[in-house]
Amino acid sequence: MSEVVTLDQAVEAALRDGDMVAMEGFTHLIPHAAGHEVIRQGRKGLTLVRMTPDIVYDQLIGAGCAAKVVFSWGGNPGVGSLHRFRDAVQQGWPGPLEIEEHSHAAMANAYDAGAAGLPFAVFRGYRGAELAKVNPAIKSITCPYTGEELACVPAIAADVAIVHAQKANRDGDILFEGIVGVQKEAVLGAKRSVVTVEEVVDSFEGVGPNAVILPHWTVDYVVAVPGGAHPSYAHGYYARDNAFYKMWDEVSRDRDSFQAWIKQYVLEGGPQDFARHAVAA
Amino acid sequence: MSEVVTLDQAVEAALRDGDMVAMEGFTHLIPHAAGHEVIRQGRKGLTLVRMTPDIVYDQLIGAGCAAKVVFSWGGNPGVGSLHRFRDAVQQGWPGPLEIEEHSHAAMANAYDAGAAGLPFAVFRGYRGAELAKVNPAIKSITCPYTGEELACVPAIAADVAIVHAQKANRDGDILFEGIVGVQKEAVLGAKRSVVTVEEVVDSFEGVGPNAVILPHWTVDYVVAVPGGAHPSYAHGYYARDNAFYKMWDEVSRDRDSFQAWIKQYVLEGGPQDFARHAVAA
Amino acid sequence: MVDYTPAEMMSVTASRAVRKDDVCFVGIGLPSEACNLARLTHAPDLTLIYESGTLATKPTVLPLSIGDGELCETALTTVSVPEMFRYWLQGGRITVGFLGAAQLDRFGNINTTVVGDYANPKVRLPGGGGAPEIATSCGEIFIVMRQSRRGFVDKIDFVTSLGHGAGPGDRARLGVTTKGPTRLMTDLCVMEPDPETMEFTVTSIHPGVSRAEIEENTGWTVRYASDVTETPEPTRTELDALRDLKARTERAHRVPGKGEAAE
Amino acid sequence: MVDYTPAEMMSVTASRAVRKDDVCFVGIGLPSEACNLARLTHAPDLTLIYESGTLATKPTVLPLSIGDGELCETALTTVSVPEMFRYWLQGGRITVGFLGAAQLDRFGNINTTVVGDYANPKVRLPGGGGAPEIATSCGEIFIVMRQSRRGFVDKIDFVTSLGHGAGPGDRARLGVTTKGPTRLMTDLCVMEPDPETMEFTVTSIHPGVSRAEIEENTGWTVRYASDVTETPEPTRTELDALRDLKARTERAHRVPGKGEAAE
Repeated sequence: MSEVVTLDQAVEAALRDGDMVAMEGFTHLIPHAAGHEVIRQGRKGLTLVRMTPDIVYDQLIGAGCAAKVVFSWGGNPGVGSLHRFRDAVQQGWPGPLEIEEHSHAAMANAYDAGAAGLPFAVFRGYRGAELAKVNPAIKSITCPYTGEELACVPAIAADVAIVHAQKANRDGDILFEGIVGVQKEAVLGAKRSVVTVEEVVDSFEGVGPNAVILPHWTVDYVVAVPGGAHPSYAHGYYARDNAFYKMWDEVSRDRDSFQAWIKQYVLEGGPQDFARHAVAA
Repeated sequence: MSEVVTLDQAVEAALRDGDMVAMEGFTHLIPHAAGHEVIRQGRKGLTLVRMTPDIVYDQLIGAGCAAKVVFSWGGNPGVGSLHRFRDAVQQGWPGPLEIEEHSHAAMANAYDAGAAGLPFAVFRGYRGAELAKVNPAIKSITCPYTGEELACVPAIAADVAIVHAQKANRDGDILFEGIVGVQKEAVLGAKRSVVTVEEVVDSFEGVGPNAVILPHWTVDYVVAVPGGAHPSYAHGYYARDNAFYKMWDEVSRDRDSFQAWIKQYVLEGGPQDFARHAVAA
Repeated sequence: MVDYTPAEMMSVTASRAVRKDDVCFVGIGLPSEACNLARLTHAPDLTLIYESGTLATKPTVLPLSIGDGELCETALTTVSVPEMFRYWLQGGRITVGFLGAAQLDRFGNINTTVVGDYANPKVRLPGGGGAPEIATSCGEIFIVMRQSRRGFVDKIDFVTSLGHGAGPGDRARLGVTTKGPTRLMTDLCVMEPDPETMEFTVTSIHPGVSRAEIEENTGWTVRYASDVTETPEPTRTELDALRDLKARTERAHRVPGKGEAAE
Repeated sequence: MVDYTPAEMMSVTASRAVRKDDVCFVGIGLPSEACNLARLTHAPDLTLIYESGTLATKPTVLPLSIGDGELCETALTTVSVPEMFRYWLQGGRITVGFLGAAQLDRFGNINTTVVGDYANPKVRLPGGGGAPEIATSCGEIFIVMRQSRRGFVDKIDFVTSLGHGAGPGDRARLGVTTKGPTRLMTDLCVMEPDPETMEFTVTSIHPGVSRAEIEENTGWTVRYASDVTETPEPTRTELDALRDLKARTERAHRVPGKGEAAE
């Protein structure tokens, strides 16, 4: 049953040190404001799950929140590498970071299985690919009808899912529009969930065909954080801030400039700072 | 690549004696006009697949088109039994009818696996249920991570899928709205497909949130048959003809009255007869 | 005191079993009637789900089929049938599943498949549909069914859907973690599984119904709880809501001039 | 004769490889440029699919990320990411997958995971993303990549995505029924697998490029087909379309006054 609270209350109630957390968003609707709140609360030892960890996970890793990352593509889209992620993997700064690496197909199937309440997913994958040799979580199974050998992967059932959506209504039902990614699966598969939204509305009138609606009884905490996906985008609200992604490449390259940025914009900031990004581009 | 043809051409090109055919529709958008065309063409030995075989499968069975039915619930919804189906199973009239029976969960998963190009589906099902003892297609598999034993079912990959939708555009893309059932999965899983539609339009403007769109390159034949789902319904076009479902109980109870009905309304009819049902109720 | 029929007593009693926060997987017929009555009386925010994919639907009339347009038009959202069975039912999102039966045994095992032998049936019934997995995936199961010797049998011909199996521990042994049938509501009484034996036991008898009447209509030896109560009568509000709902439904499904001239 | 850069020659050559009925799974960068150029020139009805879920999209500018809003706004429809990988990619609906690489070997095997040892990498790259299954599920694979010794190596450090393995028959032995890499388009030449050895073989050299230049930029012994042709130069129409597309893209992605004052 969804409860409408403030962002700090929601993150505090939902997320504990050592949890597995999925902050999802496939380029679109990435929950940046909520990620910053996790940094402010100083959570430690998190297992960060996401198909495409980008800036917000780079920030969480550099800020020392993460013990492990489960992922399938880790980069700054259209720009290059994630310097904090790379520094953690290559140099162990600010601490050692374990990685569990999959393909997109594997993770998409693993989220699907999590939402479906299954312990694992079967897919046709990894043929001739070396990841299956270095990731012990990748196993295989034989089709009982055809004898075909297929890949399998454990379901993703995170302790907490944190996602951003366009709208909630007064009941706490959630509306996602546009590129919907794996957010539905991440929320349905998780034990607890926090959803930040652009706005709370009376009704979902005028919804287009690319929509996902989650009923309020599938969500634990709902928080209105206008602009909360910035520098990612919210379809129908504001565009992707491509310049920010390029700027991040500079800021994050160096440990000191990264830490100065986190201090100024995250530790001394708050969810209200995102509101100024919530303007149509 | 979808080709726009007449109904008799489409059915003749797509469907052969002995084929496995899925004419899907979960109460909504059941392809009655296309089913009648199959009867007129005198197809024999078909394996009819459908979660909820109702009147149109009763007609195909009574007309002698079917050798086997794969299903999970066979009845006249809200009315009672399917008399032709029952007569075939219990008395072997007009010929023996093999049945392969599943649960809805199994068939829904089997369609999903078919669309996903997998040979089988895994689900948590049939626990304590006797169907698993009488249907050899139901097997089990052990989760390689948790050791949990789960049910499995072969994927449904029919030779032909026949479905009805609201709209096609000039390119042959297909739009379904409302209760979308398993039609997307039936078409994507099948080798060939025939789609009848209420109308061909220039654009899909104004589509609501419960929509499924299939690109033209996933469909083989598109035919405009207004009213082609009657007595089932087409959301936004016409309502379910509940009186017809009740009337069918009478007509189909007796072999002679059934045959007279088939002669009058199917053998001596055609797809154009459905047009008068294509009026908003 | 108000006048009511045994069928109304059954529906009202079934509707009361539903809690206001429940998420119900609803079948056509009696379950749909009971759940919608609950929504129109004490549980306005009740979530109703029909297996055709309609989530949180609020029909103004009872659907004739599981996929009536009304269900979709009044739903919060509609999902595909595979998603319904995978994410919502198997995903453990449903608190109460409502089932009916052709045959029922004292452990709440259900037959909706065949009367007689499976390979050579005396009567071929419609089959399980969603029931085999509803019976095991929902938090608990409510059964609503008219009481008769034909339906309440000592041994069902085919186990379509698991109840409590042959008794205590059987669900757990099959790897099933949900409660199974917790309540059976008929036109004569309410039965609940005895916590020791898991056999249905009469816990409440509808006003004016005798123990003999229950026994005449049950194919197994009827057991009674130590503290059998009388089921509270329907209130005026409940009866009005039920009768209005049924009258609205009747009017909506009578489409004059259609269907007779059959295609 | 028109003036053009090697990069333009590469994009135009890659765009020509696409047939008008293809259904392409498109990655960001060079593949996206080539596919959209094809759509703007000889293949207007080409179907482009991006792994973010956008089906049959017709962006007016090139996306910076795989999930730009433009892709969704101009798509026939958008599906969830699990559906994209399950029904569309694994379901065998894609005729051509476009891939790039950090490291590539002569059999078209691709590394986008690490330079150095996996457990102790010299350079940690972004990883495989969709590529491992794109490489095996699409009807065939086109690779587009700038030619260099750093990228075209004798032995890749990690096999992220299967090409032709160690040679003929390897895909089949792994149960893979699709064709794999059939064409490699660089800024210097076009290579195709030799039908006997499955090694990339130069089949066409871009105008003005020498064999020595190709060899200097390739980390394996370069082989040539018996009938190497000269790649046709870009036409005026192709170059105009490409330059317009890039200019439009440049303008669209320069959002003045944003991003500098970072959150």
